[in-house]
Amino acid sequence: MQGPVYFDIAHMLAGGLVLVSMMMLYQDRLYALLNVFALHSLLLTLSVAWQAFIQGAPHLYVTAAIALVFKVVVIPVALHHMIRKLGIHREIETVVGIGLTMLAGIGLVALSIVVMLRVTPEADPLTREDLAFALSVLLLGLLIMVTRRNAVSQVVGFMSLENGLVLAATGAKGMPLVVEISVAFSILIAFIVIGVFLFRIRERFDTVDVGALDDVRGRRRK
Amino acid sequence: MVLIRDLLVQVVQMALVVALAPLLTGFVRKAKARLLRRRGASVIQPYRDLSRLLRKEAVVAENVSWLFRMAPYLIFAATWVAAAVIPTFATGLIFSWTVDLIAIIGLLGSARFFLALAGMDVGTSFGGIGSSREMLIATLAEPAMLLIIFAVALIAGSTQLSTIAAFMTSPQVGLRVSLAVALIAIIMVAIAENARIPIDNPATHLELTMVHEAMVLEYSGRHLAMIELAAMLKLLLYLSMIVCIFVPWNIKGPEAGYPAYLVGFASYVVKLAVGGAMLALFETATAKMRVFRVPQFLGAALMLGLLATLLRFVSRSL
Amino acid sequence: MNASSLFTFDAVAAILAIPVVAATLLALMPGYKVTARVNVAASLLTLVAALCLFVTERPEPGRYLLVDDLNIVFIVLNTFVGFTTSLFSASYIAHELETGRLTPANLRFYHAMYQIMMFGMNLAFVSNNIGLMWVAVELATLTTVLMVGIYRTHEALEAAWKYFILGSVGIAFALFGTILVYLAAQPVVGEGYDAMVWTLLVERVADFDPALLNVAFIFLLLGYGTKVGLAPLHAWLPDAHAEGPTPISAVLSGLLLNVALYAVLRFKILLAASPEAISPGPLMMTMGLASLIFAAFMLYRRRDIKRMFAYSSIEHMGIIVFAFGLGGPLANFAGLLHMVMHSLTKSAIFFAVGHISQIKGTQRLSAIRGLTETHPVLGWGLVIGVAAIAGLPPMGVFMSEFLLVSSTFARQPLLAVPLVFGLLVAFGALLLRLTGVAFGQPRGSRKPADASYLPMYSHLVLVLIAGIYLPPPLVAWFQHIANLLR
Amino acid sequence: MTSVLVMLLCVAALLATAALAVFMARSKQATPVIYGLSLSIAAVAFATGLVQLVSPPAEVPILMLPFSLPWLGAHFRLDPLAAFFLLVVDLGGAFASLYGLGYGRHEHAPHRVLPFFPAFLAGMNLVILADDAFTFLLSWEFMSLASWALVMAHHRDAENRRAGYLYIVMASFGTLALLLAFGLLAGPDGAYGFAAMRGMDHTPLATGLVLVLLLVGAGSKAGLVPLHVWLPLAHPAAPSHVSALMSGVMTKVAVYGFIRVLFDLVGTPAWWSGLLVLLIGSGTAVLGILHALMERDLKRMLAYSTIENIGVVFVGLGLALAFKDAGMELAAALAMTAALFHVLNHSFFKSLLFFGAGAVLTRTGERDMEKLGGLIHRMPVTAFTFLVGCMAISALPPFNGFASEWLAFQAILQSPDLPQWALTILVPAVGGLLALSAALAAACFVRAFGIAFLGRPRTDPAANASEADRFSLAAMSILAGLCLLAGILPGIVIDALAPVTQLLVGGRMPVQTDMPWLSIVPVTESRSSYNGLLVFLFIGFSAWLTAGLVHRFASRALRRAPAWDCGFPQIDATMQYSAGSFAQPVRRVFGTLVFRARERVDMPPPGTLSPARFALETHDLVWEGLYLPIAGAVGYVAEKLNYLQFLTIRRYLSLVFLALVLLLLVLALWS
Repeated sequence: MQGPVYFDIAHMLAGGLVLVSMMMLYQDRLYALLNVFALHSLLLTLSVAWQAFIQGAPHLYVTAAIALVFKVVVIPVALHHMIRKLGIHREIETVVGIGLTMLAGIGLVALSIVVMLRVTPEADPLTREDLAFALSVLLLGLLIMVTRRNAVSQVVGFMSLENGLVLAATGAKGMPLVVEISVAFSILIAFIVIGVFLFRIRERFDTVDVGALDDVRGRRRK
Repeated sequence: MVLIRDLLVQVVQMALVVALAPLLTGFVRKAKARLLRRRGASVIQPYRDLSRLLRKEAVVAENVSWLFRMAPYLIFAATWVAAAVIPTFATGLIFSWTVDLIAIIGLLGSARFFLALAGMDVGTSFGGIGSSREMLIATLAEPAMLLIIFAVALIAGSTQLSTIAAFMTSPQVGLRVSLAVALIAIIMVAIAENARIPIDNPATHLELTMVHEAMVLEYSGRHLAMIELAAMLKLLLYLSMIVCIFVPWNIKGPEAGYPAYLVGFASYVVKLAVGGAMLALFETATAKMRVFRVPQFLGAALMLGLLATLLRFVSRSL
Repeated sequence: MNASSLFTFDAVAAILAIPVVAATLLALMPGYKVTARVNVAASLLTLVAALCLFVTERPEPGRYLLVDDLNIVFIVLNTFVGFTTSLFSASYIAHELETGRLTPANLRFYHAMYQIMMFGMNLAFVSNNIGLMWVAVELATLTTVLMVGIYRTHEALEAAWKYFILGSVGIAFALFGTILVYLAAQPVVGEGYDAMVWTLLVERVADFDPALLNVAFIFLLLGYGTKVGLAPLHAWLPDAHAEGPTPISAVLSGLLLNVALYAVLRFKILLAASPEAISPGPLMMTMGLASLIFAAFMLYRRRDIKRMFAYSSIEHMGIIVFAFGLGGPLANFAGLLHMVMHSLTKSAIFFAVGHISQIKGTQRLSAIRGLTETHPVLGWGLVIGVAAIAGLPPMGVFMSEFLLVSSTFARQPLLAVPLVFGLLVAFGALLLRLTGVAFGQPRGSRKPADASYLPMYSHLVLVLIAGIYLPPPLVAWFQHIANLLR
Repeated sequence: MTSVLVMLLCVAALLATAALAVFMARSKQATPVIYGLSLSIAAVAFATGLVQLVSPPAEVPILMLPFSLPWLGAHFRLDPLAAFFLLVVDLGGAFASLYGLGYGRHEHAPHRVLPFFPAFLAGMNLVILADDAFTFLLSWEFMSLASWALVMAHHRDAENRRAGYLYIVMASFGTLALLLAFGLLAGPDGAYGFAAMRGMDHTPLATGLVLVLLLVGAGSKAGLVPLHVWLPLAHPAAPSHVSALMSGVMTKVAVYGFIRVLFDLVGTPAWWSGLLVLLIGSGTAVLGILHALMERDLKRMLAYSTIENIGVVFVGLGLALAFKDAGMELAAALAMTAALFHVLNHSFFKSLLFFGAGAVLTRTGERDMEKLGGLIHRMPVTAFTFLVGCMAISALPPFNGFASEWLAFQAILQSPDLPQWALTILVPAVGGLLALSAALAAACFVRAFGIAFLGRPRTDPAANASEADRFSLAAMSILAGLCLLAGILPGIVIDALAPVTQLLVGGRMPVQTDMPWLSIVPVTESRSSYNGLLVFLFIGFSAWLTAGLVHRFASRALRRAPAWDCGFPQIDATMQYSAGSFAQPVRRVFGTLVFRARERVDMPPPGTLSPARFALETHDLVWEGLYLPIAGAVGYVAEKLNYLQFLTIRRYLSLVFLALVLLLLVLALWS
């Protein structure tokens, strides 16, 4: 099932993911960020589902379903809840200005395209495009993590990074199920443990701002 | 037969240096006195002093150890051995190969070592000040002397005085700048080593200006006699050394025979007299310098010695 | 299939099964004394099973599991240090219970996690599937995260949190790299599991897309390198070592770093076999040297004894990665030897440090003085250990450093300068702290140590012997691996 | 083969003794047992070395053991060079053990000395036996480690800890330099056996580098300026018999390493290497002895004097290099003999002097000269032997120090035939520096002996001291005898050194034992000769004769009276000339330049009652100009990098992120 239309749709979806990643970079409100992240995950779900369809790999639908349930619904809702309950500041403190971050993001996208397109000149274009976009999403996720001071947004950054991984994994044809499960598994564990830690940290400091935690460390030299 | 003759010459030499040393000192004192328009004591006054000292009871400080009492004899012996192998009237002394020029400096160093220790044995400030300054002078004079020896030995190809003397009389030497420089340097060193003006004043007893006299301040009687005799020997030794290296004429070889030795002896005495007179003249004409000018004086000698080793290249073609 | 090969298969299975069974048991069993003993017994059994690998025929590499020369070294080392650490842990944990830093409930969790971690590490070593290896490494990492945070002090939680966040990013990178390798292999080897089987990959790697492999290696190096503790990815390591229980510090330094290193090595072999891909050497050498020099300087300002030795681990990992990056039979040999020696020595040091900090009730360097006087056995053990880790003979680290420096000098003379510089700077720092800790007017508690010296001194004796005499079979074997590594 | 085996058995026995000492260190019998064992083993090893040197077998004995580097094995070899140095090491070891039998009883922490002492000896023996780079470096570093432990024996003193730290770091630095040198010599194939290195041709660049690395590696252990700073701290920190070993013997092992590599393995280095070694050697000699003159700590003064003597040895080695390069085998043999002879001599008198200092230390508890004095009355034998050592080290005839320095001067006089102008001009200047250092040494040891042993006691401990124990006295007396013997019969030593020079420079000095009257003749008798025996006999005879004559015929009366006080009755012993005041003239002459010494005198105006004050400020320029900046730089970098320990997680992530982007960029730009 390899036609130009199929390819275009996959291309659109993957490109959309990058676009939404850029949108996440733009957000300076927590709720908006969570909403955009839900959109990001939704796009991922679609993309995975489309891959499942064109590759004829039904097990990918499972992955898509996991993404849909956890990342589109459960996690954003939970985080919404948490923000309200903990009374976290709704604004996101950024390290550098939004504009500069966006510029860096564009640079990263360019970089990943340069790296990936040169990598696979004779490979299947679908794989190639997917990889370039996946790398972009991954790098943008990391960028969010390093340019946001707020713990929730860092968690969101990390999850968008994972989305990039899933995109890459599903783009790889015939990748055994073990990978998908492990991706889901790792997200699950990541979330649980992050939750546990957030809980503990909240218990002590009434905040999940990692920066505050680190400030304590910074003053205590050893 | 040859051995007996050589031994005889050696014994004569040993006796000669001891016998002549006080005379030389007496002569220098006399000459200085005359230059100052004093009558001065007789030239044999040092003999009288020595014999009087020898017969007197020795008084030593309460605190001193055996080292203080043994030092005079050791100092005298070391100086004597050194003086005994310097060709005065004859080269090829039977024991001359026992020590070469460097070893002579070493022997004088040993003597100085004991002298300085003896000065410190008393446990007063005077001994210490003398020893300290003596060692300072030695630290500069010894390298200067070594450099002079290098300059001479590099030209003569030997550190053996007999060989040097023979070489210096040979036609291949010629006039050399480096030797002239070395001569000046060795005179400066000799003045310093013998505690003469302008480095030290052998006649002073003002504590703060003393070097040699401060060390021997506590000596008396026979000990002082030995020290004095050693000092006189040292003066003779340096004069003989200068004579042997720079004006070695009429120092006879081993085969020369007794009449020639007499000629050699006569010319040696004349050379000593001239040297002594020049020393007296020089001492009369200069004033003693401050202790801390001494390093400059000796530093100059050191530099001259080094210059002499360098300049030997210049005149080699001559 | 004859009997012996069946037996061999059992050995591999045993290595994996014993920890799992033990973990289950330990999670259920109450009582400190029994659990500690079960822990030791399980570790000993695993060690015996690992040793069986030597005597029996090896199984054919399968889709999931593999036993070859390279990983036997790692497995045996792993199970051995795992065993001695469990011994040490028994006496250490007893004291922690007494002082109330740990509760019995904690302890059940601790012991179970210990065995799961051993399982994860063993699985990482024997897996022939790069996906499985990834899973195993992550399992081991996550269990250690939990153990680092076990004291629940806020420093411990901070350390665990830092470890977790940085580790997760590393996990992501490693996974991405794994996916890329699969993608490179898939057109050649075929879709599905085969494209993840390491032995198949190595055979066909020449046909893979080299550029894809390059990107993959960068991600793998950074991903697994985070766990190796290479600068600038090291940040979790010092805190995790300093704040967790000391047996875990010993395991982290002595074993977990090796697991990650093993993963890097596997991919290095893969890349080196591809003629057109970038050579992984320069990258590894750069990161190795950076870690070495960076950690060497960081040693100077340390005030916490465990954190200092954690930095020393970074330094040594830098040396090892540099050695493997340099490549060639001599440097690879040196790297292998150094890795083994470092594991043994560093865990011995942590054994000593564990007892010392329990006696003194603090990990502050300035509070510990004159150990050789108050606790001669521990103090001199620490002296020997630090001397060994600093590369003083006749200990084994000296031999590997000798080989490494001289072969570097012969092949890349200019690189020898920063290498020697880093070694010297680190040496200065280690000895400075050692002088303070082991000598001088004693400070702090003088109560006698209630310690088991066997684990520490057994390591030190091994290191000492290795410094003077390496048995020829071992050498031949190491050389074989060194050639394998290229 | 058998001799190597015997030596290795000795080493094994020493190691076993060390192990034994670990277990019995706290028992009362430990001291006599351990030192007794060390003494007997060292004696056996010494005998083996002597036999090897005096009658070297036709084939150089070698032995290979399957230890150390697996594919190389541990190679051992006992050629004349090794035999000579083994002799030095084991003789020193035997005397130190003998001394330790008595001295060790005063040790308050014997368990920190006993295990390491035999291990240290074993290490030094192994270095010399080693015939491959790995075994060599292993033993070398083991030697450092053992001696470090000994330096740390009295660890409660912060000074000692600092000394030990500096020592071990410098030692490790030196070892790394040597390691690099061997790496160069071994070539890309890693031929670490010395036999293989001998056969290889090395490029001039490589040999030049090897020389520099060697000067750093062996030189730092030997104490060459400017790598000497650890030495005067570490050597005195150890117990005195260990100080003697470190100063008298271990520095010789470093010299051995230098000779072994440069003369044996490298082959023919460039001519400028001789020049370099000469300059460093003479500078070291002068600077070392100037430091010694300024020092008031007796043991530290001795350590500084070790630096001077090492300088002298290196001058000899530099000359040998220059002559060897010019193809002047005889002159090279002369210079090499001078260097090796001085090595032997220094091991005698430096051990002797450290033993003396140790005896003083145990009996008075003082190392500070300013608190001693008058010990010649309380410790006559120690004083006498110390005096012998002082004379020997000051290069005064008829003792051994003079004999070797005399040979060095004779070698300098061979310089006109050198082809390089730079050398012919510079060598006499180096000779001048050598003479300067000898003269300064005399001043230094007059000061040391005069202040510590002569005069009146300055403190109560000095006044109440007692003579040292019989073991210490035996060790010191024998060494004093050896100093004299080697001084009056140098010909025997020179002949024994002939196989060594033959091996190293391809020539030897004329046979000395055939010379009439046992004098020594470097080249020909007409050029120069020296007869220590006759000098000794002459001086002894004439002193005896004069004294006898004077006492017989003149006067023998003696009276004791108070010393002349210049009309100012001396109140106490502190008004004697002190060590500081003794050094003051020299300090004023040399110190202003070398130490930037500044004196400040505050003289109150007449009539005021406030005391006059004297302040002295000196700087160790090497320390301040080289070491402090390095330490400062390391501290600065460490401080700056230390911020990385306290970053937030986000910043750490940024580092990871940057690393990733950087690597991807590299990849993007690479192909």
